[in-house]
Amino acid sequence: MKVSVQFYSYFKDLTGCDAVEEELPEQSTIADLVSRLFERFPKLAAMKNSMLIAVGVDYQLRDYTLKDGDDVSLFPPVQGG
Amino acid sequence: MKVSVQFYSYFKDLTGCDAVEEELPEQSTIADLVSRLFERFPKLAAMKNSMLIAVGVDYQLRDYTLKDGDDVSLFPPVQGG
Amino acid sequence: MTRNLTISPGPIDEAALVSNRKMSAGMGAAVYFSGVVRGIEGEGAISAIEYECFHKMVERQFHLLFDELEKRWPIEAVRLVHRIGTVKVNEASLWVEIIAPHRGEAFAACQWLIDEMKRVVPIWKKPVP
Amino acid sequence: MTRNLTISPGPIDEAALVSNRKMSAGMGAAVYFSGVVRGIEGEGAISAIEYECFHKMVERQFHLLFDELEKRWPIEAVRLVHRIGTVKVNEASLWVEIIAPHRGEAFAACQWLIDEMKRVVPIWKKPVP
Repeated sequence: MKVSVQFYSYFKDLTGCDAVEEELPEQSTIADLVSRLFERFPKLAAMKNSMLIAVGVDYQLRDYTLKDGDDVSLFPPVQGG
Repeated sequence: MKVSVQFYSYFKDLTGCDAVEEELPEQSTIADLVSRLFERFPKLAAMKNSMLIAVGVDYQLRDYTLKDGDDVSLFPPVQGG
Repeated sequence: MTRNLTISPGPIDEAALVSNRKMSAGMGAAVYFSGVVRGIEGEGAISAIEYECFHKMVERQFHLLFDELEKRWPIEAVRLVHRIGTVKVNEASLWVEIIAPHRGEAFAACQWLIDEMKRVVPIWKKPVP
Repeated sequence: MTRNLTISPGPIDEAALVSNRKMSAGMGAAVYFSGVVRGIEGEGAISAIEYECFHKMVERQFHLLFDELEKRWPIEAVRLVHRIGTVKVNEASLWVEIIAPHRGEAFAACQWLIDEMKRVVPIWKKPVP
């Protein structure tokens, strides 16, 4: 299955792009996706512990099972106001 | 000595006036003045425990020694805002 | 800390007050409180509240509170307006502005000032049926 | 509870917003917060902050917070404006209004909303030298 991944804030600088697509086995979780992304973008791995992840417009935990076509967003801690 | 006493809010209704003068012995305290006023205005005595007292523009305690010409104000709990 | 105190029977023009805000470049937070006359007081409906005050003592007590405010928090400016006389339902009787570097101190100072005002500033109200 | 959320690059016209306040006769308190860009960020002087956001998720997350606000306090109305894009020093990036019967709940709700926003609403800032 295929998911699209969007980066925000300085995660775009760390990966050098705004968005990518990833091809994953069925039943993959967010944790699986993140491992794959860390291989592809080593600089992103350093942010492991301060990374927020959403699917669509809702936050999801690492054990969330992805579906084909999901829109995943990765970003650093938020700073509104 | 003579002091002037000003009433505010519903203390004016209880005493039937805005202000009075009181003639007191030298070294009289606010407590002495208040006793005198309670005799003169029995309805005021009921407010004994919820009466604020100022001399000039500052709050003073019952043991404050009055001076000739002092402006004393008596009023109920405040309710601004 | 700059202070601006207005005790007056005129309506409070909140939009004009907000437009006249002054903040230096180190300030990040402005907190405002508008106290508005409610249509119910105690048991029944009312049309207005009549505010009476001991004017000179009101000024004195507010300035004592401002002194304390300045000691407790790094406030750059406080502005406070209190109407006296008749204030109709839905109109503001009190308006407060606190300018501070951060929101924590601005909120704390604003709440403290209003709480203390209700304890010591000689203003009284009488509901108008 | 009525809700009004604006996420926009335009300047926040606080005076106009205050002028458009709507309060029913049972409401006695309006609390406002204006978050203003400071001239110092971290170590150095800055001229502005550039706000980036994940717009659709910002709206979703604010509405989840408004749902929670409504459960916790008897708020009649909340209005919130957050600027995105470049906001110069001394200009407001955030404006919040809470309308409630009494000041206690209005202050509590306003502070809670800002704290939670800074935890979950996907907006990021970048200082502009």
